[in-house]
Amino acid sequence: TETAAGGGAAGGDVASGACDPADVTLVGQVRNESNPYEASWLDGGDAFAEQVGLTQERLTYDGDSTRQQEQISQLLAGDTECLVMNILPNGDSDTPPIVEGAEAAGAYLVTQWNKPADLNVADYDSWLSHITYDGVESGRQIGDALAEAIGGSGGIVALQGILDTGAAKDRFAGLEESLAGNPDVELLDDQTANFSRAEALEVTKTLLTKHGDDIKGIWAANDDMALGALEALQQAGRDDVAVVGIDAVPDALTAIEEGTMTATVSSDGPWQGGIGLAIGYCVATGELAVEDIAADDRAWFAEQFLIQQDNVADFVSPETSEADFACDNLFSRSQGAIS
Amino acid sequence: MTSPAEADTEVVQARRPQPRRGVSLRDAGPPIALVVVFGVFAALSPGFRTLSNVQNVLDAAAVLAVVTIGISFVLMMGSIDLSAPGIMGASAITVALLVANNRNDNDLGFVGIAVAVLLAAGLGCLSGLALVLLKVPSFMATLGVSAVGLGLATLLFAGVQPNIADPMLEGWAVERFLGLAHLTWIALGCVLLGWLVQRYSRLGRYAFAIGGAEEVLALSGVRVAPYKVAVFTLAGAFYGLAGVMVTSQLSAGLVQAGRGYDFSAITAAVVGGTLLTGGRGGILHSTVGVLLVTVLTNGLVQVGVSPYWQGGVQGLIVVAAVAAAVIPQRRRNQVTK
Amino acid sequence: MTTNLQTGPVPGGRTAPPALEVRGLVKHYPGVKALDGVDLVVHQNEVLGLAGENGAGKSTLLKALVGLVRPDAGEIWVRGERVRLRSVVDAANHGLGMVFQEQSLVPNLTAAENIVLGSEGPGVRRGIYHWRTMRRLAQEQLDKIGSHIDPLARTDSLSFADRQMVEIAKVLRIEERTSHPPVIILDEPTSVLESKEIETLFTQVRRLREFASVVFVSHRLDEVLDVCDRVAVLRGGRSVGEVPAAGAAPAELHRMMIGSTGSDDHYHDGLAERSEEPGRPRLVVRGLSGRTFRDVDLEVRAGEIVGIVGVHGSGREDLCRALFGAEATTAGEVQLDGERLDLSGTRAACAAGIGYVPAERKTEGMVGPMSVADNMTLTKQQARCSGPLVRPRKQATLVDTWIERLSIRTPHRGTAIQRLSGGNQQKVVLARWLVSGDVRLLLLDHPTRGLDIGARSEVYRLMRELAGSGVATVLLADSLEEAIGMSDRIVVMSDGRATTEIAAPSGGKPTPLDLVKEMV
Amino acid sequence: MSTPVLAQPASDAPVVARPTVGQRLTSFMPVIALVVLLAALTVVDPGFFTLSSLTAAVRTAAPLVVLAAGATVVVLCGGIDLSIAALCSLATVFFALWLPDLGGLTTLAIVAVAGAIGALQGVAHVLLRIPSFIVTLGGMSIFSAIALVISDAGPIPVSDRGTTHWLTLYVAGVLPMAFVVALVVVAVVSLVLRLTPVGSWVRAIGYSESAARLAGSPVDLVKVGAFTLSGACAGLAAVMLVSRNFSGSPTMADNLLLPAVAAIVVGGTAITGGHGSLWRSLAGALVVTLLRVGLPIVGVPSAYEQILYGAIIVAAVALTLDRSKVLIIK
Ligand SMILES: Nc1ncnc2c1ncn2[C@@H]1O[C@H](COP(=O)(O)OP(=O)(O)OP(=O)(O)O)[C@@H](O)[C@H]1O
Ligand SMILES: Nc1ncnc2c1ncn2[C@@H]1O[C@H](COP(=O)(O)OP(=O)(O)OP(=O)(O)O)[C@@H](O)[C@H]1O
Ligand SMILES: [Mg+2]
Ligand SMILES: [Mg+2]
Repeated sequence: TETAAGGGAAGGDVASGACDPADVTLVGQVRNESNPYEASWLDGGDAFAEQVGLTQERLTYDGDSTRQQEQISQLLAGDTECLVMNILPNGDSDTPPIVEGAEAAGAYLVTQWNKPADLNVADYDSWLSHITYDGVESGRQIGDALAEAIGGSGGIVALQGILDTGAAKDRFAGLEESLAGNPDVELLDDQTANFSRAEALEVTKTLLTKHGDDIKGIWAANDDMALGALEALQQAGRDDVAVVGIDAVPDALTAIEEGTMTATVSSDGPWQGGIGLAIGYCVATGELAVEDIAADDRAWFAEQFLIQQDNVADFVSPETSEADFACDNLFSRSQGAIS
Repeated sequence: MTSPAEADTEVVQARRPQPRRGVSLRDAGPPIALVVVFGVFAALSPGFRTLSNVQNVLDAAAVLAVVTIGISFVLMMGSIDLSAPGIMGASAITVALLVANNRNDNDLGFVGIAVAVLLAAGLGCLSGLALVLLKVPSFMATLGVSAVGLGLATLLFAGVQPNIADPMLEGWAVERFLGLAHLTWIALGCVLLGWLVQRYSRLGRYAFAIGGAEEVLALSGVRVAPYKVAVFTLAGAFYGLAGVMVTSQLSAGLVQAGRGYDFSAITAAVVGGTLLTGGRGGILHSTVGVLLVTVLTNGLVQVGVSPYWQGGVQGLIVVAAVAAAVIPQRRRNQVTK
Repeated sequence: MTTNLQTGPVPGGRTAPPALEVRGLVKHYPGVKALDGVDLVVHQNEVLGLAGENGAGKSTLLKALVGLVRPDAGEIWVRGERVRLRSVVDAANHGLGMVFQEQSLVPNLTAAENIVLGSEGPGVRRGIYHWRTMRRLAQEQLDKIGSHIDPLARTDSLSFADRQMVEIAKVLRIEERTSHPPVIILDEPTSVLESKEIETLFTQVRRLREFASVVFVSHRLDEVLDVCDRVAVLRGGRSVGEVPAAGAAPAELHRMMIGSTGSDDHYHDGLAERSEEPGRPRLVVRGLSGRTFRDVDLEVRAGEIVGIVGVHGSGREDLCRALFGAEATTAGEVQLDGERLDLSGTRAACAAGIGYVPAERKTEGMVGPMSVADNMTLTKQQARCSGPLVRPRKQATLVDTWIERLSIRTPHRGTAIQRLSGGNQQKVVLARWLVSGDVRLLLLDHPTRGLDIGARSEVYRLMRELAGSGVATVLLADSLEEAIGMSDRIVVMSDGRATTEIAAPSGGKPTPLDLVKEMV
Repeated sequence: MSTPVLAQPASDAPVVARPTVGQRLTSFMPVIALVVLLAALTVVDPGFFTLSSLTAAVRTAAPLVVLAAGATVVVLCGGIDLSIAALCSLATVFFALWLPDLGGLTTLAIVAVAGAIGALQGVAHVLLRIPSFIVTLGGMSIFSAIALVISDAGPIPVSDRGTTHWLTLYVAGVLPMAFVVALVVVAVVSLVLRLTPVGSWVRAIGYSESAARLAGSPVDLVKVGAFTLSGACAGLAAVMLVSRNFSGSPTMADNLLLPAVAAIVVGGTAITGGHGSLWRSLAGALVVTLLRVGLPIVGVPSAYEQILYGAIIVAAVALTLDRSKVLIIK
């Protein structure tokens, strides 16, 4: 019995990428293409790839952790010399094996959203960067916006995301912070609707019968659930309830424009799809060296905005410009390192 | 050659029973369980026993009821059907793109709904054909069709959420008649239709008979294959309608419109007293099962069980309900699969 | 009298062509030639008996006549016209209909639906059921045979005999289907009926003869000779001859069937070999109660055969199952050889040395797709194992020995048991309890159901042999004659209670009439 | 009296039933399906057929093989175990929680506890006479809830990788240890079924439970045993997943349920019980794995991938199911 490194081009000196730009393979992996946010992510990746004259390999794993791992190890078993991966790990626990695999195979990796707190990007050579939005901050921002919308006092209910995801937990922690700052706002109930519009509809209906007119606001951990809650409100004939969400999906922006929804927080899918590939591409082609990436830029919060009726017009059609992906401008949206 | 009458185990168990017509006591388990669960929640939670919550429970049961009616016909035959998520997804996207929506200029209204249901029936038919022509067990055939349906839905979805603007379809979820949403009346209509089909149509009775003793039908000169295909087609149509209903509720066509409905519908049917081996149960049984499952989901929220535990408690109660229902019929040499 | 083994249509138009004619029918199964060139003629308005050993090919032949078996070679002529039968519907359209050896009703449909199944006619219009019409159609059929079954009762809530009646009512729908006189085929319809029901059936058969032809299969030769006009005999897949029923004796038929002489009073075969001294009490039942029986006391001595007789519903079958641990008991105690018997399950019963042969062979007696060898050794693992491991060689030798001893007709011990004829299947099931040689009490529920005379004698011989070696036997017999012939003592059960006990030593057997008086 | 004409009956020489070429072929169908699929993937993308790629594929397949192998015995008995995936997830959480205390014994403890939980379901099934579908469906949600609560709804990192390191090794440099373990599981269970009476009990129960019971087979015991094995296999699969993911998580294996059942059916085991084998499930698991990872890797777009996946598994079952053994297809 002996150890073998699973990959083909094992453990090369990745720090000094010297790939011919034409040899670079770009891979973007998200859960599925059947939700607008992730589809736009992959489209952003395509746009970047086109910009550098390549194509992006689009992978989806249908929210199935094992399948994600399976695809990645299969991917890493192929030619990894100039492989650039921009990955959305399904959950925190899925990140370490992806990172280890990429490190062993010498593939350039950028991850987004999910990472265990104790996993340090700087400990790795080929894991270039981890980007996420500050979930606690978003949860708190929309919590505050909700509190303001209901006049600083009254009952609200919370719709949580998939309970064992970091995003769901962070955002809920943010809500709790906001509640601490708004002592007159009372959390009547919290339920999970698993980030799903349909589940949110049913749960909200039930909560509406349970708490009736006590509900003044609904805090949802993402826009899909917020939209489900809006449907439930509409069906119940209630138009006095404020709803907030996170993600800035097009429908939510429309709802904010129309005034049915109070606030959301931007996450910029197309940019996320492009930026991960861009970082990898710049390192792979030698335009950027890993050691030149600032420690703060190895794991960072991307810029996000609270979107309300007054500024929604700015976000209706998110645009990414080529300049966002230039090798010397990659980290311009950083809001600071993940603490 | 099939051997005649693999004489269903029922025959063996019912050794010397009294001749029996229609409903019997052994069907009473699920309704009793429903009443008990309802009573317990009503006692525990004042919010649960309000009229508006009862309306809410009925409204919430609508989609599951339609899916379960479809699946009941398949289960009656002794087959299984896991295609609901795919078929519902395909029909949800299709209808959203055919009625007035924000993606294109279509405004087919009722025709759009009909097309979506027809497409769904076609996908159901595909399961049936794979079963009778390729002899692929329904478990796999329908799992395959579900994947095909999801694929189709993803293709049609093309990255942009279709939101509907059709007043009729949107109205189904919002407008009420006698306190219940139109969707709930549609579901009730489906229950009635399903019951009539089961009781008064050859298709329904043969589906029942196929579950009882398929070989015997062949011996009697009945060609079962067309009926099997027809049952899967009918089930597909019901899933399609359910997909349309979800679209109406959410005002948007979602690829995931049917996520999870396969197992919840089977659970509801089985809790209602339909046997997975076929030949027993029916639409009314399944309806009771749907109500039981919906009451549970609603009641656990009303009572305030932690979201972490809700799934587990629901599983436990389902098992307990089924156990309570089968205890009176327990026999020494009984076969349970 | 002369023999008329006809091989072709009657020349010169002397009479109408035969209702049905079969020429040189051949059917191979892997390893078996089920039919090896069978010729058969059925005339108009006659009842033709078909006799033959288990596995002679009777059922196969009949299935070929209703389009269920596609023959490899040969011709079938119906009323002078050659036909190819592709399905049951095809056959029905030619006026051929059959009651199958194994019951073939849909258990969860009503009797009415079963009767009209596949030919609902006005009962279903445009796919919609008209229950009233359906009920009327079914009632018409049931009236024909004088049955009082509720047409809307679920079939699985009917007794076995009633279900048989439903089958017959169903096959009579053929009359409605064709304008020609139909040919009705009955494959062992009597094997599960009681004498009263058999009489009803025979009345029907005689009525049918007025306008139809009937093919009738039974292993009870007296019955065959009673109801038939002519009897054809099959052996090894070939027609070996035929006799007019009038004046023929069962012994003669028997000789044709097996190629040697045998006697009909086989119940008494080998009586002399029995030791007259039954041993000490082996099974002692005290006040046993269950779902369908109450307060039963029963004693069976080692080496004794005790028959239990009773009508349907007397509770005797459940009593047997309870003794085997397959049915729950509510009160009472059972001792085997002085030790308290554990009634908690079949496994405990097997371990205690009890064997049980269920009446429903197909679903309870055997595992159809498994081999003869596996079926035979399913119970007694020590018979095929050394330690925890299976020894295929040991198993093979053992199984082959028993195939030989019971002359089981099977191509190979590895053949799936469902491919054997009914009689041979039954022998395998019996052999299951004999392979280990440690059985102390045998509970036999209709052990000879569907067996031919030869196999039956074999089973009887076996039972006696076992009794001789000290095995206690409880027998639920196929017929009163069998019960009387085989038992040393007969217990009558009615309404769940053991009411009377009648001694039946080889010298002083009671008559069936004596028993019937006690049963009702 | 008539003299009956007697014809000579054919002497029927006993013919030994040997499997025909066709029958032999059907038992190899799962392997043929596997080879055909591999060939097709290679044609689409020649880069797919490399040693490292195949090595990665079998390594990936290992947990699925183990899950499917355990559940196959339940299916052979005529039941179904829907709880395997949830139990496997729960076991990964247990593993991560217990590792600090139990150290090297954790693996054994996990397999034993998962087996015991499986046994519990088996006992509920045979004693309460609830269909296995319902018992294990209930089990599925109960295990998920427990896993969620005890893990505090999040992944638990496993810092001590030494315990599971052996599973990440390679035999002879190419054969992943996890897959070897999976093969050993399949082989051992197959041998037990073949060499002891358990095999014929299992088949008898699957084909006809009442006949098996009336023949005195230990029906309840065998069924409980099958569920125990199924649970233990879920535990072992959990250890494999932990060795791969360096953490335990309450939903880690949840999505493996349908692939595992698909593997069993694609292998040609009858979902109604009786007919089938673990080797078939092994081939089935490899087919399913190739489909799950192969299609996207060779560049099939996501939407078409699902359509192809659906079509191919149906076709694979059409190929592998031995219809002479399964008369009625439900
Ligand atoms: N007069 C009638 N009108 C309409 N339908 C009838 C009539 N008589 C009988 N039936 C049919 O026969 C069926 C009797 O069997 P059914 O399937 O309902 O039994 P069940 O007791 O409900 O069975 P299970 O307990 O298995 O559900 C009735 O349900 C009905 O479909
Ligand atoms: N489907 C089958 N496959 C293989 N062999 C078969 C099949 N059906 C019948 N056989 C064989 O054909 C022969 C004739 O069987 P058949 O059932 O016709 O006998 P039978 O005369 O009806 O016997 P019984 O009196 O026991 O009913 C037997 O040897 C049997 O094993
Ligand atoms: Mg009913
Ligand atoms: Mg026969």
